[in-house]
Amino acid sequence: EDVKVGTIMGITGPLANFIPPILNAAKLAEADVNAGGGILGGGKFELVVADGQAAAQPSVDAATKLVNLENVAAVMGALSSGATIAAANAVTIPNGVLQVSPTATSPAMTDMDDGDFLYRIVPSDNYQGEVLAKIVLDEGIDRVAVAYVNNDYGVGIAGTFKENFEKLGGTITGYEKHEDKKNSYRGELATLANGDPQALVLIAYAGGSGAKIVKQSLEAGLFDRFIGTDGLRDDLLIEQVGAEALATSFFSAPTSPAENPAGEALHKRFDEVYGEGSDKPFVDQSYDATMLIALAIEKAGSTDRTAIKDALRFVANAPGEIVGPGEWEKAVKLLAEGKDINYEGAAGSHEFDENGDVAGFIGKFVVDGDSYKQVAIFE
Amino acid sequence: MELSGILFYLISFLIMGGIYSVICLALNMQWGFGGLFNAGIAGFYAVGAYSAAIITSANTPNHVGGFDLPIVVGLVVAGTLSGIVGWAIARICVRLKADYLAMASIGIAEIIRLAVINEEWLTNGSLGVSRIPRPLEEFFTGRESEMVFFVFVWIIVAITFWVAHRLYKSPWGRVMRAIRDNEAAAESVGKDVQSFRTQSFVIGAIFMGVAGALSAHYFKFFSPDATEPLLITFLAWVMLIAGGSGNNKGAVAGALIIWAIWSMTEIITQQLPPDWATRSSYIRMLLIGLFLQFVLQRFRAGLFPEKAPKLNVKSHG
Amino acid sequence: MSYKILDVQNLTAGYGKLPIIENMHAKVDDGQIVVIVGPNGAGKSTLLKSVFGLNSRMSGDIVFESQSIFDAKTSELVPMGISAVPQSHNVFPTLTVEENLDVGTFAAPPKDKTATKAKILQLFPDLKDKLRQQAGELSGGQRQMVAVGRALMSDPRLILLDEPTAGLSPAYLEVIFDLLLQVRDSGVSILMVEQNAKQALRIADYAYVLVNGKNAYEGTGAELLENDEVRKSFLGGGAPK
Amino acid sequence: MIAFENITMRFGGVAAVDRCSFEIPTGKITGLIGPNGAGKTTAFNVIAGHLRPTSGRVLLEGEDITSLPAHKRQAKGIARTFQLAHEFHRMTVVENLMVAAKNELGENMLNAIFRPGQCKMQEQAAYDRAMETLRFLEIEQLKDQLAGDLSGGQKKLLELGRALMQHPKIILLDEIGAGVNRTLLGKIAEKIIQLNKEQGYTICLIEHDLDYVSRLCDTVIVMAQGTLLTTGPVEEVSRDERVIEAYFGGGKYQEAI
Amino acid sequence: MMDFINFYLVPGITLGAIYALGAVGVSMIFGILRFAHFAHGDLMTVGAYFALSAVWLLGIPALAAIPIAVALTCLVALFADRAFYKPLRQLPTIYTVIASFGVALIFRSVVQLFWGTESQVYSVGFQKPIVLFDSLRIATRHIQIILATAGITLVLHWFLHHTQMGKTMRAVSDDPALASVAGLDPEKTIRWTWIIGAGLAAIAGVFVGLDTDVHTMMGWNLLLPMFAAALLGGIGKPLGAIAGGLIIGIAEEICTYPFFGESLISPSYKSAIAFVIMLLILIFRPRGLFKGRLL
Ligand SMILES: Nc1ncnc2c1ncn2[C@@H]1O[C@H](COP(=O)(O)OP(=O)(O)OP(=O)(O)O)[C@@H](O)[C@H]1O
Ligand SMILES: Nc1ncnc2c1ncn2[C@@H]1O[C@H](COP(=O)(O)OP(=O)(O)OP(=O)(O)O)[C@@H](O)[C@H]1O
Ligand SMILES: [Mg+2]
Ligand SMILES: [Mg+2]
Repeated sequence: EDVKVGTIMGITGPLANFIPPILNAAKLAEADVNAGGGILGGGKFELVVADGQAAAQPSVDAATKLVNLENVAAVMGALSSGATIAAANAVTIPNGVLQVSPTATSPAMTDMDDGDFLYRIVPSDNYQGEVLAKIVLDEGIDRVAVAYVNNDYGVGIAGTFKENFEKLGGTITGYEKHEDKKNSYRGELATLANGDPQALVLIAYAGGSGAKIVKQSLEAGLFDRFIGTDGLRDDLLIEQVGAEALATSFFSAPTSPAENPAGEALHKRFDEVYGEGSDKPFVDQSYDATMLIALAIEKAGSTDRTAIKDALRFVANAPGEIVGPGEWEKAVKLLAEGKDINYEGAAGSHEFDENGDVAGFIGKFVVDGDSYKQVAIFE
Repeated sequence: MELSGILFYLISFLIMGGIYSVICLALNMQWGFGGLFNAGIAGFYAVGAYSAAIITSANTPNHVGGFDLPIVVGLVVAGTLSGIVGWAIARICVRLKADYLAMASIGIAEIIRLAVINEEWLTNGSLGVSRIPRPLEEFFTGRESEMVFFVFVWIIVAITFWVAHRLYKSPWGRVMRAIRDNEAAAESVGKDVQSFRTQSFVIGAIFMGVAGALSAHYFKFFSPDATEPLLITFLAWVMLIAGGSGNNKGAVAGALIIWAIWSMTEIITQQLPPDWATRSSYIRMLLIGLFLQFVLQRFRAGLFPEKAPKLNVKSHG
Repeated sequence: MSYKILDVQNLTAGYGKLPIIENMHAKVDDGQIVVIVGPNGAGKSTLLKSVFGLNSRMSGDIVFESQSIFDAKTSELVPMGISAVPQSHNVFPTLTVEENLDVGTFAAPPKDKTATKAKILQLFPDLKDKLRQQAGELSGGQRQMVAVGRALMSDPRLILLDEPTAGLSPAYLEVIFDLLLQVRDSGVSILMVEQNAKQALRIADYAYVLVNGKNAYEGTGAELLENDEVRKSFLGGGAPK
Repeated sequence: MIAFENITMRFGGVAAVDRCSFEIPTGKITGLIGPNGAGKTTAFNVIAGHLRPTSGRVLLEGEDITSLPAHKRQAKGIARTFQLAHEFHRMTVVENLMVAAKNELGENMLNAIFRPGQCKMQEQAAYDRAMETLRFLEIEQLKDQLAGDLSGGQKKLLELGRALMQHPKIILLDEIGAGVNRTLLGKIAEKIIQLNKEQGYTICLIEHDLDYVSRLCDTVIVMAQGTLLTTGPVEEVSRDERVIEAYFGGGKYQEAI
Repeated sequence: MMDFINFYLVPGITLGAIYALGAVGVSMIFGILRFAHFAHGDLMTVGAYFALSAVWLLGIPALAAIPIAVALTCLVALFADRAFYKPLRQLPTIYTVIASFGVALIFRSVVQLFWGTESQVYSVGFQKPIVLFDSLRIATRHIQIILATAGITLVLHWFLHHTQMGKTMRAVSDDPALASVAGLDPEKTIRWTWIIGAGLAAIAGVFVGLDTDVHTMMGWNLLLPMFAAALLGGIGKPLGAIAGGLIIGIAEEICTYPFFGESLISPSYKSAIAFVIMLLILIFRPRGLFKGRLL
């Protein structure tokens, strides 16, 4: 039986420049499923892409078209919290369709009464901020300035980072939010540089304000050491600033347990297929979300929407035999044998709690040549 | 795609369409009647949405309120507040010539947007306001609640239309048109131009606020990205011009038709080969842009051109 | 030996589809002042507008110096040697008086710009000390002067004037009419609409009376002034001077 | 009726009206004449409230109205026409007049929304008055034409009509004659006299055609370069050589009168 | 103090220069075609991308690519005018305003189709700034941008005040109907307006790319400040627009300088500055600093 799954992404609109790799990841998952013998006994697994324009109104519109016209079995997306929650409240929850967001990070999602239809596979920001605080202190850095982009992503991480960093005895010398689309951040940086911080904690997208800020602080000689999150951990950054300038910088990003080589494999494959981009933000999440949905459908054994929802935890959570990215065939076989499986993705092990949130692992990355290398894992 | 699917697509389509209809009617009161070029619709929409959200949502530590009050109260407050904001702006800007008023209102809308993102204590900033109720939620769930909300929205549309229609037919409307044509002359026949323009700006602002409130209840969550000017201000203008400014039927028709274009172009572009996923969305925007040009050039005066209301008088002798 | 400068042959013209003047004719000979009078709404301005390509010309023909301009574009006419002064909105409000005059020369530069300008300023001394003032701030009469001045800047061979003296005080009434005589004597033909019909007819070589978009009477200025019918119904009665 | 007390109106450098004082007597027809640029229109604009004088006071029946906005003055009974027609171009002729009618009820937004019935009667009345006025001006046939499409003269008449619709105490006419056909103008003259004699309107008109002025006006006010030159009965004034100098530039027009 | 110049003033001037170049076009189009051209930002984007292609294909530096970008952008603008704006000339300007919104969408989506959405740079890596008087640090590209803008301003001034086209433009902007009565060809004037507006927009676009990076939203994001600048300078006053641009650019940057130990406003309110200034101007000096036309 062929299966359609919808995905909502802000292909046009303010986030346009982040989307292509994220979408490619989802496509890769689609390809893996079909290459691995298809779904529901050889059926074709089709990803229907809809443009949410990174805003509530069009995302709702996109969702309703997917759910009602395309009649998809489940929905992957959207990216920003605003779009995701609006689409869920207005469409997927009332229509009883499983929705898994690869990136939505707003705490508001945790206590939504979503009839258990809404999931996300990024550890809610609060978690990454918390871990980042530890990582930084372990580096022996206890005076930092924080610059963060003023959207749900930046605000979320920065908030928890500040809180935990100070709780653990660190000092925040400067704490500034900024708008994503400005041309010069030198003013803010100059202010942040006062009170001699040892490094700049920068929570922003490389493709947005991130690269500009790093560039401008280096040019002006205001900061030479940067601490970033998955938004900044992007090949783009290395391209634009050069590796040696980032030698002392390090980054945090959701990752999966070390003993899961599938993640590495995935990145290799991604770059083979699409040339580059496996290090772009949210690529892993996008792949995993799609894969999880596929597995849930396979487990449900039909496109019955409720059954799919009920199957998700079964395939995602321990206990069960571990499967990872690119192991679709294996997973299908196990399910066929009636075995319990546990998907461990490239972006984490994805153990959903009762709210549909995941805890997950945060990796520490440093620049290595022209890309990034994971040097440690924190839980 | 089975029938119920289409039905529920239509319902959700008409909910959005209805919300836009309210905005369009409101804009028509400002531009169609009064010639006031308000390019800051998104601002009033945001004010309305956030007031409704804060008034009706459950209490939370993240921002003031929520006060957990009935939705009707929310709507009233939303209308009132954005009316007040409108009034404040009108006091300053209403005497400006059309295009200048446009600039001023854009500016103010942007300032409102920045305030919304930055004043966490009030709006919870970019994390948004959550747990916003919908009418009769406790009795209806799932798809039913969709239908209920659909009815709710269109009741509001009806009310808005009724108000707009009355105004349009009245001497008040006539004075507005006179002012639109020639201010000095209107003054010389004793019309308080300032006050008339202020009135039409405020009444428009009120309903824009209401529209904002409606969408807050529809999404049950409201964050800054829902106030994107492109999707509120710009779209509303397109709708009004395409439908026929100065004509209330046109306003509603325009809202539905343009929203249909906006929404249904995707159904077309989705037919493109799947590996065009991203490109098809760009093509869709291209289509929308081109189609807009077509509407503008083909239907010069809009689908429903403005026509002076029939004088309801009998002309004997 | 004198040939037609302008020959309007049973012209029908109006706005959009709606005809205002029908089968109307008018001729301007070399070096003539031809005046068109008639009640309000008769179609006088409409006639001028159609000669100048500003409204829809439906049938008939308009010949300027033996070449048809029936469907010539307005901007082509000035270089050909016609210039016009509309009845209202006839100055560029935010340009200074001087610039207004200059604009007159752009399409068809006169032989000697400074001389022409000097001539015009000496005809309208008032404008001298307002050269730097924005035309929009001028008094009604002053605007008229600027407008006529602009039209003359291009040394045209035919000018179309729509009520050039409207709102001019007697002194200027005289000035304008004298001016028009001078202009004519310098070999420029004039087709003008006037409501100050009496004075206009006095200087007119030939005149047409227009009623409801049709030719009603015509003849030399003198003849029409003598014609009781005409006097009673268009010149506001009164004995001939 | 109107006292124009030592008014100065400056535009940047230019003093359009310069320490000028005069009175417009009640119940009479007064002419305001003067060469182009004398400041006549500006004077009207000051009286009607379209300009705030730089200094000086305007009194209406002894009451200081210098600081009243234009629309309030109209409510007190000052109506004016514009030298360059100011029609409501996208409205029909009859609507143009109806706007001018005092129509308090229907122009209040709340009434308009909640009790349209109430306004209806007033509407009817306004309409009838409008038609009456159009008949009076003999442009009835144009009632449904867009004002923007009127001819130059027709617009002037429309302006007059709008002024009449307001039953004002005083009507200020700025060159109602310019561009109006002489015969029609003659008729208008009769109407104006009618309005004044029979209905007791006070009227002040700016006009360049002296025959016309002398036919209508009891007294004339002569302005030049923004100052008051003289005032008095037409015959006297037109013999005053300062006037002749300023107004007729000593031209041969004199014997015309 | 040096900090103030290095990190606030110079970036401010640079940003100002970019706004200025954009605002000139906005102002002239506003003055002559009488409508707010909402596609102007995306016209900048188009220009920037043309330059990008030139850089890729010919391997020339961005600055050298400017002429190409200018030429192509002018063509695009003239085409857009012909196809989308001209048919609406006779209608109320609101139609053209709306149309220009649509054109903005068209430009953007075409750019996205051809060049993709990922943000690009003309040259990778970062340059250490030149240090003058051992404390004044200026990036070469900023010097280039500022000087270029200054030059353009002079040329523009000459064009508007010493050529017939300059006066003609203002005549047409006053009263198109009368202009044609006076024998001027409005269309020709309009073409010139587009050429100047689009050319400068292209240059501005390239400058943005030089200063930061090139992406499909870059122009749209700069649009509103450009409008503010045009107003500030006075509509139909191109030179005013340049001044306006500089003022707004500088104000936007220095408003975060800790004059009194505390930075005046939170940086995330930066973009509000442009609008606050704009509002003040509208209220207290509606014809802008340089007495532009009142529409
Ligand atoms: N733009 C237009 N559209 C439609 N009808 C028009 C237009 N302009 C004028 N008319 C009508 O055409 C008729 C003639 O107008 P025109 O301006 O030629 O009169 P006129 O002879 O110049 O009168 P006046 O002496 O008052 O200027 C009038 O009835 C007028 O209503
Ligand atoms: N808005 C303005 N700005 C600057 N100067 C002005 C303005 N309005 C009028 N003026 C000047 O004031 C003087 C008087 O103008 P006004 O219109 O009152 O003259 P007028 O007596 O009506 O002349 P006319 O009989 O020609 O209409 C003129 O010199 C004119 O240039
Ligand atoms: Mg006429
Ligand atoms: Mg006057």
